[in-house]
Parts: sequence; C-alpha cells; structure tokens
Amino acid sequence: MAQMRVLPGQPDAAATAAVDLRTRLAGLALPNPVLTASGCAGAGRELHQFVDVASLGAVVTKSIMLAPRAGRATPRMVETPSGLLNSIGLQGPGLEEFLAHDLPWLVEHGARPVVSIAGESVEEYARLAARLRHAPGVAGVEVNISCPNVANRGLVFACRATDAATVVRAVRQNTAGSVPVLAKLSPDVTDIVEIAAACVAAGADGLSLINTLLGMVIDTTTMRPSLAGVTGGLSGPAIRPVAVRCVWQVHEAMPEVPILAMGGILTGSDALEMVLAGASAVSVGTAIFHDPGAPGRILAELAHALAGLGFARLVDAVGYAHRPPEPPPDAGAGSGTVTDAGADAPAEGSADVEAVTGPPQVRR
Amino acid sequence: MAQMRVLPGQPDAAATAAVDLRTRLAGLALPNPVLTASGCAGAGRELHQFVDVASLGAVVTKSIMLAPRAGRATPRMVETPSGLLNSIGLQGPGLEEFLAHDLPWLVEHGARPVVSIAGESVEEYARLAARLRHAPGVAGVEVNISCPNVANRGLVFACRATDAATVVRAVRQNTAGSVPVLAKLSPDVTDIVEIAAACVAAGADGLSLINTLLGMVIDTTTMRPSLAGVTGGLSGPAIRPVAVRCVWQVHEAMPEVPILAMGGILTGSDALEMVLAGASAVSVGTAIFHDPGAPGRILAELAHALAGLGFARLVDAVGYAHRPPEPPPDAGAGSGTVTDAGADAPAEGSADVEAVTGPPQVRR
Amino acid sequence: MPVQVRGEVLSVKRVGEYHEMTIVAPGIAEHARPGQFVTLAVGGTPTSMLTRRAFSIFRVAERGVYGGTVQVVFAVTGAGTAWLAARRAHDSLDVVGPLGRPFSLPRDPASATLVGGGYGAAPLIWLGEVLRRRGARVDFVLGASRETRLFGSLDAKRMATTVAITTEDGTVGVRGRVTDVLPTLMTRANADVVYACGPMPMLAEVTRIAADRGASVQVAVEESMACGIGVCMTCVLPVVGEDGVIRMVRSCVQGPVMDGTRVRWEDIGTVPEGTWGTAPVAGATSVRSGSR
Amino acid sequence: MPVQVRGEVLSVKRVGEYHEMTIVAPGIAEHARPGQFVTLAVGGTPTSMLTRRAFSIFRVAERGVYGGTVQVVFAVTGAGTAWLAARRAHDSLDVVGPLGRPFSLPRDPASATLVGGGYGAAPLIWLGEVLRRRGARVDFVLGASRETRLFGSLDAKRMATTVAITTEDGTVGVRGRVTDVLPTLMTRANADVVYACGPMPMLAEVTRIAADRGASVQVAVEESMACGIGVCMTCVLPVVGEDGVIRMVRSCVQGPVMDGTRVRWEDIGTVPEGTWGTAPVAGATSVRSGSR
Ligand SMILES: Cc1cc2nc3c(=O)[nH]c(=O)nc-3n(C[C@H](O)[C@H](O)[C@H](O)COP(=O)(O)OP(=O)(O)OC[C@H]3O[C@@H](n4cnc5c(N)ncnc54)[C@H](O)[C@@H]3O)c2cc1C
Ligand SMILES: Cc1cc2nc3c(=O)[nH]c(=O)nc-3n(C[C@H](O)[C@H](O)[C@H](O)COP(=O)(O)OP(=O)(O)OC[C@H]3O[C@@H](n4cnc5c(N)ncnc54)[C@H](O)[C@@H]3O)c2cc1C
Ligand SMILES: Cc1cc2nc3c(=O)[nH]c(=O)nc-3n(C[C@H](O)[C@H](O)[C@H](O)COP(=O)(O)O)c2cc1C
Ligand SMILES: Cc1cc2nc3c(=O)[nH]c(=O)nc-3n(C[C@H](O)[C@H](O)[C@H](O)COP(=O)(O)O)c2cc1C
Ligand code: FES
Ligand code: FES
Repeated sequence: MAQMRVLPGQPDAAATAAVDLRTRLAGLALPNPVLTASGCAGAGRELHQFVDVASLGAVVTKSIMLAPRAGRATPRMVETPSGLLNSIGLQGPGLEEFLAHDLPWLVEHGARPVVSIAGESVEEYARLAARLRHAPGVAGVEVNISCPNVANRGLVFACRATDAATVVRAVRQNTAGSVPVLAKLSPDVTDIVEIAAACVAAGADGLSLINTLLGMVIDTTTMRPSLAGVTGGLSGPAIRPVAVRCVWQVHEAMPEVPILAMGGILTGSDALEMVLAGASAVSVGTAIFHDPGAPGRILAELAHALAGLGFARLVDAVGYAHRPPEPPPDAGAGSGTVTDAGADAPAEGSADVEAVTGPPQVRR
Repeated sequence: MAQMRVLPGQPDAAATAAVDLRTRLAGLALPNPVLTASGCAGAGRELHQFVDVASLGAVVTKSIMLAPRAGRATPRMVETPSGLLNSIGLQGPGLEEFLAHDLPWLVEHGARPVVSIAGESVEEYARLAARLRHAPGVAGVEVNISCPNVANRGLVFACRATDAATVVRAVRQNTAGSVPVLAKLSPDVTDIVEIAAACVAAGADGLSLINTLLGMVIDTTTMRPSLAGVTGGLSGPAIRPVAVRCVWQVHEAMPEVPILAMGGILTGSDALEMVLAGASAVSVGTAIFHDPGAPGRILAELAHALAGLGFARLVDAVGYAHRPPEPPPDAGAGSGTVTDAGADAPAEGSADVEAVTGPPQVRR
Repeated sequence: MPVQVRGEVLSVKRVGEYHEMTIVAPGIAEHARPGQFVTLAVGGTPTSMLTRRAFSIFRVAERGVYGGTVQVVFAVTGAGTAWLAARRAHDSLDVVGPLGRPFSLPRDPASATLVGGGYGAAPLIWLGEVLRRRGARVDFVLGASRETRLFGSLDAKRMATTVAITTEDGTVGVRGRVTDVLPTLMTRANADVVYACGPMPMLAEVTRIAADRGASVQVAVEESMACGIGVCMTCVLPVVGEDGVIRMVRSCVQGPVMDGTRVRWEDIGTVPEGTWGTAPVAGATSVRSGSR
Repeated sequence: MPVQVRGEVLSVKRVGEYHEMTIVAPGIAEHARPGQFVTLAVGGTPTSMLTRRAFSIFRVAERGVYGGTVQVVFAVTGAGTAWLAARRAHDSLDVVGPLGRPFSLPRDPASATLVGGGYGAAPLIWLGEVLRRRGARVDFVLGASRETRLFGSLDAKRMATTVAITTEDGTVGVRGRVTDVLPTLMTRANADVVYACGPMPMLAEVTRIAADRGASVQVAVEESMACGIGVCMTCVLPVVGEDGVIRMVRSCVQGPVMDGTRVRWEDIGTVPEGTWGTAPVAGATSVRSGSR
C-alpha cells in the first residue's frame, strides 16, 4: 500500500465522469466531497491560481476571529517526519475585513464558502455566528473549538464536553436554520465519542474530524523549542491513522451524523480511506503545502478509485468499512492457485485501489 | 534539521568516551541512558545478535502477563507514513516461562532487565509484582497500564487517573523498595499531567512516556480495516512530536520525577531532544525494526551530540530546554555578518547537533 | 548468525516482470543457505517507510571480485520495491541477513520435487543446485500467471531431471496451475520430499498433495513482517507442534521454511480455538484495546 | 501567475561548495523576473519531507533546446537539499513558480549597487544583467566566509563597473564582510539604489548603510516557509506599512523582495507591541494553545 503516492498520472476522465460524486453535509449539498481544510487555503484566493475554487466541494476558510489578529512570533513551523508542526496563532484580518473582501470574492468565483470561526469566549462565538447570519453566501459554519477558553483558565473548549457543547449551542442558535453548523473536534481527548455526542446534542449538524494533535519539537542545536509558541499542532500523513480512527469511532457510535474528515490526506486513496471509515466529505490541509494542486488531484484520484471498486455513487462508499466482511469470493481459499507471489498486486504507478474483492454489488 | 538521519558514520570514539553517560531512573543507576522499548526487543535474545544487551542502559522486556497469551489474529501490523500501526495483542509465554528462561538469560548476559508487566485487573498486576519480587535480577518494573480493565467495561487503565493510580499502588506495594516502579502512560488522554501526577502520588518512582497512539488504517482494496484487531497502536517517528510534548509537559509540572522517554527515537539527535525535554533515559522501539543496530548507534550518536554541545555529563542536559533562553552571544544580531546564507549549517552527513550557541557554560 | 551490513548494489537487471538485484554484502553470503532471506531498508534518508522489505536469497557468491554477493529477485508491488527497482550500481543499501530457517536437506540421496510460484522459484533454484550436488534427483514444477512472471525455468532445465511449466493463461507450458500437474509429476519422480515456495494458497494445496502421497513437504511461507528478526511477534501463523498443541509461531525465526503439514493453513488470519495462550483471555476486547 | 509543473533535471553541477541545478520547467521561465523564487518538492515518493524547498531563481532560459529552463544554486544544509544534490539528468522534479515579488527596477538609468552574501549572489547576477540592459550602472559587492562559498564573481566582473569581493578568512578579496566595504563603494559609485540578498543580519546592516546614505534599498529576505504561495501564514515578519502601522507580512507573497527600510529587523522573531492585531488578544496563552 503506497500511502503517499504523490503526483501520479491523472486518472482517466471517463472513470471520473462515471461516478456520481455528489454528497451532503447535513443541509449542505456539495457537488463533490473534496474541500480545503481551515488554515491551509487562506480564503481561497491564492489557491485559486492552482485549483479553481468553484471546482471544489467547498472552501473552508481560515478560522476567523472578531478582531484582527497578529498571530504568534516566528518560527511558526517546523517539519517533522511525514508531518508538520505549526503555531500560527490564528493570524487573520478579523471578521469585518473578511466579510468585506474575502467572502464576496469566494462567492463571486463560484465557491461554496464554509466559514470557520474561532473565539476565546462563548460570547465571541455567538457574536461571530450572529454577524455571519446576515452575510450573503455562507454555505456552512465550521466551529473551531480548539481554542483556549479565557474564562476557564485557558482550557481548550474542545477538551471538555460541556465547554464544547456550550459553544456549539451558542453558534447553532445564532445561525440560520438552513446553514449547517459543523463542530471541529480535537483528537487530544480521552474519548472523542463523548465530545462528539455532546456537540451533536447541542445542535451540531455535522462534525469535522480532526484538528491537529498537540506536539512539540526541540531544536538540538539551539537546545530550545523550535517554535516560538513552544507547542504546536501536528498535521500531515503522520497523523492520518489517528484521524481515521476518530472518524471510525464516531461513525460507529453515530452513523447518522455527517462527518467532514481531515488529517493527512495526500492522495485519493487516503480520501477513500476516510470515506470508507464514515466520512461524507474530506478536507485537504497540509497536502496543499506539499502540492498546491492537491485538492484537484485528490478529487480525480478518488473518483478513479471509486470507479475501480465498482461504486457508481460516492455516497454508497460512506462508512462501507463498517459492514461485516462479505463471504470470501467463490474461488475459495485453499484452492491451490499459482498466482505469482505478490505479482498480482497492481504494478508501480497504477492506482492501488483496484478491486480485489469484487465490486460491492449489494448496494448497486 | 534532518530528523531521520539513519545509519550515519559512527561518531568518533574519543568524543563518546569524553561524556559521562551515567544516569538514574529513581533508584536505578544505569551506565547509559539508551534502553529498549517494551515489545520491540522481545526479551533481548534475538536483539543480542546485533547489539550486546549488556552495553545498553537496560533492556525493557515485552509486557508479560500471568498466563501465556496467543495474541491477536493477523494481520498485526501495517506500515504508515513514518510510522507503524500494530496490534500484537500481548502475545507472550506468561510469567512462569519468562522467569524460567528469559529473565535468567538476561541476567547471565549482563543486562539490566526492566520487566514490563500487563494485566486485566488490579489483582493481576499485584500478583505479577509479588511474583517478580522473588525473582533475582529484576532491575526495575515498568507497568504497562494501556490495557483494558475488564472490571470497568474494558476501559483502559491509563485513561483514568484513578484506575491508573490503583494499578500503580498495587504494584508498588508488592515490589521491593529497592526496585523502582515506572508507570507507562498513554498519550491518548485529555491531560497527561493529571494521569502522571496520580501515578506519582500512588507511588510510581518514575514515568515511561509514551505508549502508542490509538490509530487505524483501512485497506482501500479490501475496504476493511487493515488490522485483524481493527484499531492498533501507532509508533515511530510520526508520533515523536507528541512524545516530546508529553515529556515536556510532565517534566514542566514535576521536574523531580524521572522520565524514561520513548516514541519515534531513530537517531542520537532524537534521543537528545527527549533528554532536553526532560527525560533521564530513553527507550528505542520501532527504530529496531528499521535498523536492528539502532540502540547502539543511537547511544554513540547521543554521546557525540552531547560532546559537540559541550556537555561533560548527560545528566546536565536533562530538561535543559526548559531553562530560560540565554542572552544572545556577544556577536550581536544586527551586526552585518556576511556568513553565506545557509552555508554555515553543518554539511550533509555531519552531526546536526554541533553547537550553534556556545556550550552552556552555566552548568559546567 | 545474521549480520547487518552496509551493502553496495552491484547491478539491477530486469528478468521478465521481475528485477534481479546483486548486492555486495560481505558476511552474509558466507553463511547463507537456501530458503533464508535478507531484509533491506528502503526509501533513503530520511525515509517514511520504516519496515524493512524481506526477500528470499536467490543466490550467493562467496567470493565475487568485490567480496561476498547476495542476489534477490523481486516484483515491484508497492513503494518500497519501486524504490529498490530504481537503485543503480554503487548505491549503498542497508542489508540484514541471512535470516530465518533454511530448507533442511535430506540425509540420504532422495527424490526431491521443487514447486515454485512466480518469484517463489528463486530460492528453489539454489536449493536444487545444492540438492544435485548431494546426489539427489531434482524435478521442478514452476508456475506463474503468464510467461513474463515465470522465473528460473532455464536454470531449472540445466539441472533437473524434469521441469514442468504451467501458466494460467497458457502462454507457455501447460495451461493451469502447478498443483494441476504436481500429482502426476510426483508419481513419476517417486518423490520423497517436496519443497515449495510461492503464494500461501499454493503452499496449502501443495502440502495437501504431498502429504496425500506420503512425501514430506517443506514450504517457505510469506507473512507480513515488521522486524524480520524475531522481536515483534508480527509474522505469526498457527502451527501444530509435536505435542499436538497449536501455537502462534513467528515465521521470521521459526520459518520461513516450515513443515507444511504442521501449518494450520485454513486458520491463517485467525487464532484457532485451543491455541496455546487463548483460554484465559478469551473475549477480552474493548474499543481501546487494539494496540500494544 | 505561478504554475506547478512536472520539471525535468537537465544537469546538476558543483560550483565551489554549491550545486547549480538546471531544470526544464516550461511555463515558469517565461514569466519569471529577478528576485522571484521557485519551490521544489523533495524526497521522492513517498516522501517524509512535506514542505517544499524554496530557491531563488538564478537564471532562466526561455527557449532552451528542451523548452524553458530555470536554474537554481543551492547549498546542502539538510536532508532536502542533500536529496536534491543527488538528482541526476532526466530525473523528474515537481516545480512551482515563479513565486513572490521580484526586485523592482529603477524607472530611469541609475547607479545600482548589488550586495550578495554566499548563494545570495545568484539572483543578483541576473538582476545585474537586466539592469545593465536598461542602462544602469552596476557595481557588485560579493562576500562569503571563504572562497569556495563565493558565488558569481566571474559573471559579476563581466558586467559590472566594479566588483568588490570580501571573504571572512581573507582567502580571496578583502578580509572581512560586505558591509565593511559597502560604504566606500556606494560613495564611489554614487549609488541611487542598493539591492541585497543574503543572510538576514547582512540585510539588516546593508539596509542601515544604504538608508544612511540616502539610497533606496531592496532586500530579498529568507524566512522559513511552509507553503510558499501565501496560504499558511508561516513566513511572516514585522513590516511597517506606509500608514506607519506594523503588520506581520507574508514574505512569500509580499516578499521576498521588500523595501529594506520597512522591515523591523530588530523585531524579527517577535510580534512587536502595537502590531496590527495584537491589542485585543494580548496575553492570551495556555498550555494547549500552541496550535492552530
Ligand atoms: C520471507 C519473505 C520472503 C520474500 N521473498 C520475496 C522475494 O524473493 N521476491 C519478492 O518479490 N518478494 C518477496 N517477498 C515479499 C516482499 O517482501 C514484498 O513484496 C515487499 O515487502 C513489498 O514491499 P513494497 O514496499 O513494494 O509494498 P507495500 O505494499 O507498499 O509494503 C507495505 C508493507 O507491507 C509489507 N508487505 C507487502 N507485501 C508483502 C508480502 N507479499 N509479504 C510480506 N510483506 C509484505 C512490506 O514489507 C511493508 O511492510 C518476501 C516476503 C517474505 C516475508
Ligand atoms: C525565498 C527563499 C529563497 C531561497 N533561496 C535559496 C537559494 O537560492 N539557495 C539556497 O541554497 N538556499 C536558498 N534558500 C534556503 C533554502 O530554502 C533552504 O536551505 C532549504 O530549504 C533547506 O532544506 P533542507 O531540507 O536541506 O534543510 P532542513 O533544515 O532539513 O529543512 C527543514 C525545513 O526547514 C526549512 N529551512 C531550512 N533552512 C531554511 C532556510 N535557510 N530558509 C528557509 N527555510 C529553511 C526547509 O524549507 C524545511 O521546511 C531560500 C529560502 C527562501 C525562503
Ligand atoms: C498551518 C496550519 C494552519 C491551520 N489553521 C487552522 C485554523 O485556523 N482553524 C482550524 O480549524 N484548523 C486549522 N488547522 C488544522 C487543519 O484545518 C486540519 O484540521 C489539520 O491540519 C489536519 O489536516 P491535514 O493533516 O490535512 O493538514 C491548521 C493546520 C495547519 C497545518
Ligand atoms: C510491535 C510493538 C509492540 C509493542 N508492545 C508493547 C508492550 O508489550 N508493552 C508496552 O508497554 N509497550 C509496547 N509497545 C509500545 C512501545 O514500547 C513504545 O512505547 C512505542 O512503540 C513508542 O516508541 P517507538 O516509537 O520508539 O516505537 C509496542 C510497540 C510496538 C511497535
Ligand atoms: S517479523 Fe518480528 S517477530 Fe517476525
Ligand atoms: S509560506 Fe505560507 S504564507 Fe508564506
């Protein structure tokens, strides 16, 4: 299983075209399931040079706060094995500037903007939501609750079910009913299902899984933390197994709740892994830094992979890995086949998602 | 910062010899700080073909249970980006066989055996400890509390401070006072400092940080979880930033508690990172699979790195990154140096731990 | 005893759909025996691929011009083998070996039938040469899905009494599988022992056929391995011991060569009931217990 | 507008302690201007190194035999540049560019002094050629720690009115730093504008010297970058705007070329008090707030 096949040949357009890629995140209908991850695509403008923002399922914008924010001191980033540790500190222009410039730009260019919001108090979240309510073009709201709650000794909202729920409730109450609210959870908790359930009970229409893992790197030449912010958020393929596990657990517990999955998605196969685990859509984050064309490439690869597995519709693959395994294909196990050891696996460069078991007929 | 420099040239012996590598884990005096990680070196015998077990700080053995254990079905392992996901299920011969064959072998070969124990109830841990009390040669006991507690709906002991503390207390009470008890914690918790504090209050002499992260991989060809055990433990360099963060947080909160650090250590520089974060010793796990000579190589590289930074003793480097940054060296910042951009960094292949700031004189 | 050496690639050449790589690896060639394997670190520095890749030793030369060499034959099936296929002469390679148990050789001259599927033929060619030198009769059955995945047939023809070839598409030899022709061949050769290397289902079937005919059977299994040296417990499969007890046995150190009749083929991928170490812990699972 | 292309390595050659790499990268050469950079993905597939490596464009050829080519000059300082240095002709390379703001050129013929430290000379050679073509007077100050880290002095001599060389060890030219000789040189050349590329402390000092003498100064900064295209906010430094307000400015899109006098050199690595966006959130930190 090549986990990080980068920039392969474009899958052929016919296969892509054959698969119905439409999906839904609660009330939000999307033309396809590949979105950008908050903080990894700005407000879409720069990325648009490499991928047409209108071609994406949606653009999730960098978490916006009420006021402009300078962010943290530098260094803000350090590369880690198959990962990235960042401590940006939510640098951004503040809500008013965002509404004046960024949101209209996205709408004009045909993108579906999912606006990520961040605050340091429940009231701040409520005000952000209320203000967004009157902004035209908001397709959805993602609530980044991985922020320190100043009212509670800086404890991150996402780390306590009650705190998380309070924020989500405030946002939900201040958001138009037609606009879905997604709660974005942190994996840095003992029981993510508990937090997920609390957010859903508080009105979240869907869940975004996962935010970065808290990590740290020490520079062995300066003997000090590499980041000015000391700790940072770990993202990229390194964390994908943790993300898949979170999606799996939450989907297992609440199969009816739509999940937007992110964490280390670098290829169409990675995106498919999330879909099979239970995600209705995926966000591409760190991969954009590695390959600015990643969202478009991943979408094409995903379509190709789905077609190869015999899926006619993306939605049929959502959560598929949770089904009990099907009986082995009729050419039973001990039947003395002389397939060459290993040689039947797809060759280098071809998609590693070719059907091995037959297509899952049951659903077609 | 090359994070994963594998198999470089051996650092020169002179530098290694110059550094005093002795360290202590609570009552346990070790000739050097490089140990094996539980489950990654069996009981030392096979590894001995590549690294003399007597030359290691200690050998931490595979977690042993009271009874023999078959472990989980296969597949038990899947490679992930810069990581490994495993679900071995604690296959092992059981305590009696371990005491009859494995422990004596280690003692005979001059190793210091730290015996890792695992159980499914507090009583099982207590019995393991009590039985070990009378076994000659046990240098220390590591308590693997990342096991499901059958009495508490299978909730892992390491996930609740009270459960963790109960186990540690039982083990401590049944272990000779001269033998240190290390509690090995899971990073899959909201607040690792809370669990650490509970274990220390319950009598742990030191802490082993960290066990694997709960993760999962789905095979996109079979569309089923890759591991027979569905979820597994994520290890390797992918998780190192999480491990460093845990060591940092715990050392910050309880600087007096000795820490044995593990999680993705692949080079001497990685080991040094853990030491600077607060570890008194480190365990090498997954790296052994990549490079069976890793423990010996890492020790040599660490000694070389310490010498390069001007440390005469390993113990002086423990927790060094927590000290306030020293004033910039006298050749002040804006002084117009025309060092070639980038070119002063150590060249390829040379240790990336050469002093950039002067040696930390303060401590010598 | 296995060693870890910094090897040097001498050559990589294509053989059908496979790659044949020759590596200067002093200290390994000298002690290797047929059926043993080496593991190679892949991906360069820094690599994202931590587990070493295992390959049967195809051949060794104890005194090449450059020191002992080891040859392996491999198919490109993923990123690790793709990286290996892209190596060039003089590239260095981290090699560990020889690992595992070799095929055991009959004490007296015997009739040996060697059954190889795809690249599984590689270690058997070497084994055949050793058997011939000891006076054994050697017959080969080599099979593959198609001609380009057949390996070693020329070498086999040079030494064997008979060589039967099967391909699934019939491009060369008999259309079908090695197990289709094996029974006839064993009878003709009056086989005392069968040696097999290839995909697991083939090994299971070869074992059944050989056992039915009263021949002893040694197979080289291929299980996914994390360490290859016996420390991790990844590569296990259920094997019945002389005491009749099933144990989860490490194929890297107690294999890869095993007595085929001892392997619980139908139970691979499970821990069969009654396996040593199952009783006291049956049913203990939890959401968070997958690991460690 | 930057593009992403699958480039092909044409050659890698050593120049002193540096590597000069020529890449066929159609679509990039055609639109690049001096001071811009490209980013390269490193490590192969699968790579453990996710961030692209940034390099100033040394030269472009719009119509090579093979299509537009881009040249970069780099020092091996870590695993990514080591991987790049090991590339060979025909290897493929993922290239994004041209990125960032180029040096802006004086409207009228002027006297320009170009100051390069180490490989920082690379983009200045190209800039010098462009300035010469526009009729400017060009003088160079090139410095390095030692001769083998000096880049571009021959090219500089071919086009410049004067070329001053400094090395810290005195192996060639004046023993010392570029900033030691810059003041004299500027006076002699009657410099209107100074262009500089090199380590950050050098840029700070060059800025001070140029500003003192009333020349305008453009510097190409080198900040650690995660994306290189303006989406991540990694590469910021404090810059004073025309309105007098300090902002944390992205050097990948609002640089790398900046007006040296606008950069708050002494505050790099901090968020100076009063920076736009600091007031309302001052002091809000927590153990778990490092991320996101
Ligand atoms: C004892 C032994 C001998 C072998 N001999 C040969 C040989 O002579 N020629 C040859 O072509 N192949 C042989 N194999 C299989 C070979 O190890 C795999 O094809 C190779 O590891 C695939 O690596 P990859 O990176 O290309 O594939 P990936 O699928 O990307 O590898 C991912 C992980 O799965 C493991 N893996 C994948 N396929 C296999 C497999 N079939 N068996 C075991 N582990 C696997 C890899 O080692 C790695 O850990 C042997 C395997 C074993 C255990
Ligand atoms: C706009 C710009 C132009 C540059 N032009 C050149 C050039 O022409 N020639 C040249 O040799 N170098 C240049 N550099 C520096 C070059 O990008 C780094 O030397 C290179 O990224 C180091 O990679 P590595 O893997 O070898 O080092 P590592 O230290 O292993 O890299 C680890 C991480 O740190 C980053 N990093 C390390 N050093 C630097 C640095 N000095 N500046 C920015 N990021 C760094 C890497 O990009 C990577 O993300 C430039 C940098 C920038 C930002
Ligand atoms: C540089 C950077 C900035 C980020 N900023 C935000 C943010 O503002 N809000 C948010 O909810 N998540 C933020 N994230 C987290 C990502 O949206 C995503 O959840 C995480 O990186 C995992 O996905 P990935 O591995 O694909 O990057 C950021 C991640 C990175 C790397
Ligand atoms: C295959 C495997 C088996 C392990 N078995 C155990 C175990 O029995 N007991 C234990 O406490 N930790 C076990 N661990 C966890 C390691 O000891 C270590 O904490 C973890 O792998 C992180 O270190 P590393 O990244 O260096 O491997 C195991 C890890 C692996 C990879
Ligand atoms: S592969 Fe580790 S024990 Fe066999
Ligand atoms: S490097 Fe990402 S914004 Fe500049």
